[in-house]
Amino acid sequence: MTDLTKKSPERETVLTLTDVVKTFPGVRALDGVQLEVRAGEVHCLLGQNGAGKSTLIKVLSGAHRPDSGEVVWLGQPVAFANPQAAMKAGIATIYQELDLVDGLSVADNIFLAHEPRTAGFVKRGQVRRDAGEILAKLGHPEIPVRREVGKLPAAAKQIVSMGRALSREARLMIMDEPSAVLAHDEVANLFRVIRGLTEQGIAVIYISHRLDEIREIGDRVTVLKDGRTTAANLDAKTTPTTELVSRMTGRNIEYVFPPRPEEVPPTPDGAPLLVVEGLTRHGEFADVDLTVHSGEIVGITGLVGSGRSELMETIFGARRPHGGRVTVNGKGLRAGSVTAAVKAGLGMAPEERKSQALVLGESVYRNMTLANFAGYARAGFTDAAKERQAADEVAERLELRPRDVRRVVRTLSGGNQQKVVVGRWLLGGTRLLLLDEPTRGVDVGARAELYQVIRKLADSGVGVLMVSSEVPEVLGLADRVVVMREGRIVRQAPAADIDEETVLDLVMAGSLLEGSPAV
Amino acid sequence: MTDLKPATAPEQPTAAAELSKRQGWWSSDASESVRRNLGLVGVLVAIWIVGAITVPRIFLHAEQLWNNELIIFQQSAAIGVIAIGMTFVIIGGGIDLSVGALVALTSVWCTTQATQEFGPTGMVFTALLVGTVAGLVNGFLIAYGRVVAFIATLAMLVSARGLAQLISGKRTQRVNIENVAITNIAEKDFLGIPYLVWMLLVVGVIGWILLNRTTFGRRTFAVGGNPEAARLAGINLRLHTMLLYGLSGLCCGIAAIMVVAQATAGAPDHGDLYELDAIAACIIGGTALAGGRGSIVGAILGVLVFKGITNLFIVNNLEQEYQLIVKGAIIIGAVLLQQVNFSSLPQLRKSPT
Amino acid sequence: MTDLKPATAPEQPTAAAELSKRQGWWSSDASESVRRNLGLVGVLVAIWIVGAITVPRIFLHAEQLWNNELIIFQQSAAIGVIAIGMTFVIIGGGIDLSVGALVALTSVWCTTQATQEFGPTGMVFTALLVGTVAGLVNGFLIAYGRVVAFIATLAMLVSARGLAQLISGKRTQRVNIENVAITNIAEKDFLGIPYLVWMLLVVGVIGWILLNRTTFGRRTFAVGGNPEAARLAGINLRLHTMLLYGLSGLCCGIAAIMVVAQATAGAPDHGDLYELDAIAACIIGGTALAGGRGSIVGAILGVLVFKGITNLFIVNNLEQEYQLIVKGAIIIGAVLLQQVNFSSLPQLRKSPT
Amino acid sequence: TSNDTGDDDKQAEDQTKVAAGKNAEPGKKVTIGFSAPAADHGWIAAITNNAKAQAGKYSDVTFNAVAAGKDVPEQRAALETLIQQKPDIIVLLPHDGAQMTATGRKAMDAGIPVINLDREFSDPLAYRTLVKGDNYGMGVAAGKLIGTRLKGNPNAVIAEIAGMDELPLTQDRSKGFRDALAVFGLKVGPRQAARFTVQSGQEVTANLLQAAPKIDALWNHDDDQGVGVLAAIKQANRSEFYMVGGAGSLDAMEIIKADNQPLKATVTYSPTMASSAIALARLVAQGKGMEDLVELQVPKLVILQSETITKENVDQYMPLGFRS
Ligand SMILES: Nc1ncnc2c1ncn2[C@@H]1O[C@H](COP(=O)(O)OP(=O)(O)OP(=O)(O)O)[C@@H](O)[C@H]1O
Ligand SMILES: Nc1ncnc2c1ncn2[C@@H]1O[C@H](COP(=O)(O)OP(=O)(O)OP(=O)(O)O)[C@@H](O)[C@H]1O
Ligand SMILES: [Mg+2]
Ligand SMILES: [Mg+2]
Repeated sequence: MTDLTKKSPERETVLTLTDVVKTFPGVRALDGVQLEVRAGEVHCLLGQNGAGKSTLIKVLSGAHRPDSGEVVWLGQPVAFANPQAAMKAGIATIYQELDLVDGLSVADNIFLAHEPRTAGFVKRGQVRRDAGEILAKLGHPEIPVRREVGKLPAAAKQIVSMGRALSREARLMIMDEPSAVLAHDEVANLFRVIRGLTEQGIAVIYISHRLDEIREIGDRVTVLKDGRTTAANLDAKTTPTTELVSRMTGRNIEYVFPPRPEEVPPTPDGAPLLVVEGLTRHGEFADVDLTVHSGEIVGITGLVGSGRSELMETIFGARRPHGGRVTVNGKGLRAGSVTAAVKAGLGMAPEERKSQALVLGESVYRNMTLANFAGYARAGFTDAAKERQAADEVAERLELRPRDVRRVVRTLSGGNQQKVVVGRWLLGGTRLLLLDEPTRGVDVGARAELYQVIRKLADSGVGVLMVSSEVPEVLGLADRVVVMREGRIVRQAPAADIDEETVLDLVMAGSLLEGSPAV
Repeated sequence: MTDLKPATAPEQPTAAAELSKRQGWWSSDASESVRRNLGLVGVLVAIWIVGAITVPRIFLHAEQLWNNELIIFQQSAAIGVIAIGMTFVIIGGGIDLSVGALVALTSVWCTTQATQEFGPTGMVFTALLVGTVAGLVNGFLIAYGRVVAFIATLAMLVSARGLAQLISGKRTQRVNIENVAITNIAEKDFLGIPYLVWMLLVVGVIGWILLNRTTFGRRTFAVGGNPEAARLAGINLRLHTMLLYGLSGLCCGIAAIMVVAQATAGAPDHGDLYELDAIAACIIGGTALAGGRGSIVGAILGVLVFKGITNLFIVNNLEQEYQLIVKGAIIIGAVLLQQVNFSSLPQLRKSPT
Repeated sequence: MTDLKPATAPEQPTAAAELSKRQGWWSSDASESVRRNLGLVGVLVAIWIVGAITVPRIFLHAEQLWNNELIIFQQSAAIGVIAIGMTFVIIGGGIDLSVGALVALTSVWCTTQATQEFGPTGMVFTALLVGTVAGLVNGFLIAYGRVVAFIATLAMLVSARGLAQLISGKRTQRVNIENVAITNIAEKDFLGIPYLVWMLLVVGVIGWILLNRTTFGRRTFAVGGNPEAARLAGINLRLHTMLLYGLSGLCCGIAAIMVVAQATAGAPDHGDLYELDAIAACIIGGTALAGGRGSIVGAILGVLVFKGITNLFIVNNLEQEYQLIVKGAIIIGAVLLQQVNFSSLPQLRKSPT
Repeated sequence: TSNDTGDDDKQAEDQTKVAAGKNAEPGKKVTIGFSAPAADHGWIAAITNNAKAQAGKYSDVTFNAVAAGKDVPEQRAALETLIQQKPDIIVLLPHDGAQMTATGRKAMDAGIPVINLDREFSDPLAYRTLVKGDNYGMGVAAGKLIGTRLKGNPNAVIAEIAGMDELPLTQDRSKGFRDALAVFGLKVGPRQAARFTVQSGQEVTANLLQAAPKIDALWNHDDDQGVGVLAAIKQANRSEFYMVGGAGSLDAMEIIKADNQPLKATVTYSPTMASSAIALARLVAQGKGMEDLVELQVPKLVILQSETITKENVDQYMPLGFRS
C-alpha cells in the first residue's frame, strides 16, 4: 500500500507535462499543455467544455497516446502504451464517462483485470469482501456487492467507479468530474475520501465545473483553454473567480440567474398546464401531486435516489404508473406512452445522456432534431438544410464547441454532449419541458447561457419542470421549488420563500440506497 | 503561482476550428460511407484486373465485358433487392434470417395453379402481399412479442420453408406459358439494360431515398442507433420495428418475382442461404450489425463484389474446392483493402492513433 | 489497494438493504439466468408431455424413455460442445459462423490415412490442434486485422469447407479398423451413460468453471459487455478476443472427434449449418447477441430443446414439411414460455414496466 | 406442372409394379422400416413416394417410414429409434453410404436385414441386398451420346453442369462422362457444379454460357436443376448446342418429346429403384426368392441400368418420369 510520509508544504513534484499535443481527425484537442502536479496535493483542472481536460487525463492514463510532448512521471519520462501500463506505474483514473461493465456485479467491476486470484481462479470470497470494504470506506456499505452494475442508479455507479480506482495501488488519482452525478451530501463524502488520499501523500487531479468545489478541496489550479494551458498553478483558494473565468473563457461572465418575471402569466383559461395527481410507482415514489403552469419553472430537488428521475419519466410516459393521473392542458394523458406525451407537447431531456438521450454515432444536428425532424419535413421528406440551420442556432446559443453541427456526437466532450441533449428541446414546439439534471457537466459560461435560454422559454409560455441536485441552481432559477425525499414530496414553496439551509434540512442526510418509500 | 502563457487575445479563431475547415469534407465524418464505398469500388476494379489477366478474351473486350457485367448484375438483382431490405432491418438494430425462406414461400405461393390463373398481375400482387405479410409477422413477434430477432426470424425461416414444401408438394412449379410476361422479366431488356437490372436500380433508388431523405429513414437510424433515445424522443419503437420487417418481407416478395422469372419456376428450395449472402453484403457494404449505421449503395456494391467473385471463378473454370478456398481469402482481402483509409494516404508520416 | 480511512458515516441499516434482504435470492440478479434456465426446463417438460400424449409407448415407458433420452443427449453432444465455445465467443461480443466448416475441416484432417497411422491419440491430437489453430486464425483476423467477426468467420466458413474438400478429395474418409477406439466413443458407455454424453458433461463443467470462476471468464464478460471499459481497466482486448476464437476452434476440434465417432468417418460435408444451430441454442439459452451476457447451462439446455423437438418429430413419424412448420412454431412458443417470469407469478397484480 | 395429390398418386402408381405370379399372393405379414434423406428435391421425393406406393400395393406389408433429418448423425438417431422398434426388414437410402455403414451393420447384427438403397455401404456385411443406380454408367451413357455426335471434331467444346461436387455420386458420374468421351478423343471443357436446385442451375449456367461464347454439347447431371439450366439457356438466347440431361424427369421428357429446345436426350437414374427395393425387401423378409431366377433367395446385388431416352423412345418412358 502506498504510504508516503507527509512532507513540508513544498512537496515533491510527481508529474510534469510539457508541450503535450494530441490531435483527432479534424480537431487539435491538446495543443501544447503544461501541467505540474505535486505529491499530496489536489490539483484542479479548469476549462470550458471541450477545452481538452478529459483528453489530457486520457493521455495520462494511457488510454490515448500523445502526438508529441513530454510526460515525466516520478522523474522518469514515460509513454504509457496502454491503460495497464499507467496503472502499473501507479496512476489510477476515474473517467468522466462511466467505464463500468453493466453485466458484471459490483464486486467484479471493482476488481476487473486485477482480481485476487490463484492460478487463474478468482477468489470470489475475497473479491466480495474487499469490494465491500472499499465501498464501506467510501461511505456506501449499502451498495450490494453482488448486484449487477447495470441495475444501479447513476450515482451508485459513480461510487463503484471510484471504488475501482481506489482498489488499485496509486500515487496519483485522477478524477474527471466525479461530482457531476452526485448530490450535495455525496460531494461532502467524496471530499472526505479525497482528503484521506492526500494525507497519505497521494496526488489527486480533480476536474469539476463547480467553482465552489474547487475552492473547497483544491490546492492549485491549472486552466485549459482550447487545448492550451492558459494559467498554471494558481492558488485554488485565493484566486478571484473573475480571473479563473476569464482565463477559461477569455471573457468575463456574470454567474447570475436571470430575473424572474413579476407574475406568472396565466394560461388562457387560467388552468395549470400540467396536473399530476396521486402518481405512484411502487418502490420509487408515491402520491405525488404537482402542478406546472405555463410560463412557470418548477424545480424539484432532493437526494439522489429520492425518485425524481422516475417521477419525470413516469410523467413523460416512459414508465407506467401503478396509480394516479397525469393531465396536460386539461386532458388526461395516456399512461405509459411516450408517443402520446410528445403529441401532447411534452419533451424530456433525460438523466443519462449516453444511454437515454443520444444516438452517439449520428451527427449533432440529427441528434438535436431527433424529436422533431418531422416538423422540418415536407410530405415525409426530410429537409437536412433546414434542420442544420435550426440546430446551428441552438448550438450558437449554447456555445457548442466545436460549433460544427455535422460532427458525430461521440467525438464531443461530455459537456458538449449534454448541450446537445438539452438543445433538442429548445428547437420549439414543446409546451412542457421536463429537464433532468440539465446542467450536468456543463461549464460555467454555457451554464449561465442555458439558464437564460430556459427562462426565455418560460417567458414565451412554456412550462418547465426541472430536476437538479444542485440546490442553488433550483433556488436561483425556479419559480417554485419542490423537495422530494424517499419518493414523496415533503415541501412545495415559491423559491422566494425558502432558502438553501431549509432545503438541505428537508432533504436530510441519507444514503444512496435509502429512499425506497415503503409503498 | 507560475503563470505560463497569459490568456491570449479573446476570441481568436481556434486552432481546432481552423484545422477542421482545412481538412474539409473529405476527412469529415459525413464522407465516411462514401470512402467505404470507394473501397468497394476498388475491390471491383481489382476483380476486373484479375479477370483481365486471366481471361483477357472477356475482360479486355468491350462487348464481351459489357455482356459479362450484365450477367453479374442480373445475378445480383434478386439478392440485391433483398440486401436493400436487410439494410433497413440491420440499421434498425435487427436481423432477418428468414429472407431466403420467404423468397421460397413467396415463389411457391405465386406460382400455384390457382394463382397463375389470375395472370401476371395476380402473381406479382400475390408475391408482394405474401412477402409483406410474412415480414410483418416477423415484425410483430419481434416488436410486440419481444422475441429476439435472431430467433423469431430463424423460426420463420424453418416454418416458411416447411410451408413452401407443403404448398408445392416439394415440386418445382413452372410458370405457365400464358404468364410469359413473368419469365420475360429475365429475358427482355429496355435500352439494352435487362429488366432485372432496371428493377434493382429502381428498388435501389427508392430505398436510398427512403433511407436518406424521409422521416421513415431517419427513424430507422435512430431506432437502431439508440432505441431508448429514440423512444424517449417520441418515436413509436415497436410500430417502426414491425414496419422494418414488413419492408424486408416486401423486398423478398420482389426478389421472389425476379427469382421466379430467372428460374422460370417457383420452388421450395429457392433462395437457399440467401440470408447469409444478403447479410454479408450489407456488412461488407458498411452496415453495422449493431445497428444505427449503414448504406444502400454499400449493400449493392457488396452484392456485386460477391457475384463478381463467383463470375470470375466460373469464367476461369476453377474447380469448386479452389473456388471456396480462394473466395474466403478474397473476402478477407476485400475487407482489408476497404480499411485502407484513403484520406490518410497523403498524411502517412503522421503516426496513426 | 489504496488505503482509506473508514467512513465516519453512521452505519445505520438502510431501507434498501432491508429491501434487498426481503426480496431474497429468488428475485436477486444472480437468479436471473437460473430462472431463464428453469423456463427452458419447462419447455423440455412440455416436449415430454407432448411425447407422452402422442407416443405413450416410448414416453411413458421408463426403459424406452431412458433410451430415447440417451439418444437425444448423444445427438446433442457435438453441437452442445460447439455451443459451449460459441457461448464464450458471443459473450465476448463476437460471433463464429465457421464452426460447422471447422468441424468438417478437422474431421477430414484427422481421418487422412497419414494421420490415422498415428493411432487414436494422434487423431485426437490432430483434431484439437487443427481446430484450435483455425480458431486462432479467425481470432487473429478479427482482433488484429480488425475484420468484422461476421465477415471473418464467414470467409473461414467458405475457405475451410474448400480446404476440407481439397484434402479429402471430396470423399468420405472412414476410420480404419485399428482406430476403433475413436468409433467406440459413439458406441460404448460408462456406468450406463454413453461416452459422448460424458464428454459433453465434462466439457460443460470445464466451460462453466472457466466462464464463472476464472479471471478469463470474468474478463470475457467485460470484453463483450463494454470493450472500452475493459480496455481502460487494463485488459488486453485483442489478445483476449483472439483467445476466445481459439477456444471456439478447440471446441470444434472436440466436436469433430465426436462427429467422426458417430459417422465412423470424416467428410467435408460434416457439420452443415451447425453454426445456425449453435447460435440459436446459445440465444435461446439466454446469451445476448450483443455480448456481455450468457450462460453455459442455458446453451446446453437450448441444444437439448432443439434436439428434443427433432426427436419428437421422428418418433411421431411426422412428415418433413409438417416438422418444419411445427418446429418454427415451437421455437417461438419456447421463447414466449421462457418469458413468463416465474418469480413474478405471485405478484401479478403489479403491472410490469 | 400440377401439384395436386391426385397427380402424385397416379405417377407413383405408374412407377410401382406387382408381378403376377406366386409371389404376389399375400404371405407372412411383415413390417418394412424405411429411411431416406429429407426430400427437398424431386428425385428424393419420388424415391419416398414410390416406396410408400409400392408398399401400399401389398396387403401383407406394414410400411414404417422414419424421416432421416438433415445429416448423418440425425439419420443415425432416426435409425436407432427404428431398430428399437424391431421391424422385419429395413430399406435404407443413407445420406452417405460410408458413414451409415456402422448403423447398417448394427441392424444386421440385431437380426434385421437391411436393403441398402443406392448409396452403397462400404462393408458388404452391413447389407443383405444392395439396390443401386449406376452413376458411372450414367456418365458413360451421356458421354457416348455426345461422343457419337461430335466424334471427329477434337476441338468441340463440351460443357458439363454437375450436381453437388462434394457427393461421391457426382464424382462417379463425371468420371464416367470423361472416360466415355476419351474413347472418342474428346474432353470436357467448361465444367461447373450446381447444387441440384433450379436456382443454382440457372446461376451457374448463365455465367458459364457467358464465359463460353460457343459450345457444341452440354451435359447436365440432373433434370431438377435442369429447369434452371434450360431457363438460363433461353435467357441467353442460345441454341447452338446439343444438350443431354440426367435422371429422367417428366419435364425433361416432355421437352425431348416437343423437340424445340437444345435438350434432346436424357440418361436415366430412376427413382423407381425404391419400388423395386420395397418389393425385394418383402421377399427377403418372407424368405422368398425371385420367381424368374433359379435361386431360392433374393440376390445380393441389383444394379440398375442407366437408360438413354431420346425423342425416339420417349413415349415408352413417360410413365416412369418423375415430376421435378
Ligand atoms: N475520440 C475523439 N475523436 C475526435 N474528437 C475528439 C475525441 N475525443 C475528444 N475529441 C475532441 O477533443 C476536444 C476536447 O475534448 P475533451 O473531452 O478533452 O474536453 P473536456 O475538456 O473534457 O470537456 P468537458 O468539460 O465537456 O468534459 C473536443 O473538441 C472534442 O470534440
Ligand atoms: N443503489 C440502489 N440500488 C437499487 N435501487 C436503488 C438504488 N438507489 C436508488 N434506487 C431506487 O431508485 C429510486 C430512485 O432512484 P434515482 O437515482 O433515479 O432517483 P433520483 O432522485 O432521480 O436521483 P438521481 O439524482 O440519481 O437522478 C429509489 O427510490 C430507489 O428505490
Ligand atoms: Mg471531459
Ligand atoms: Mg435522477
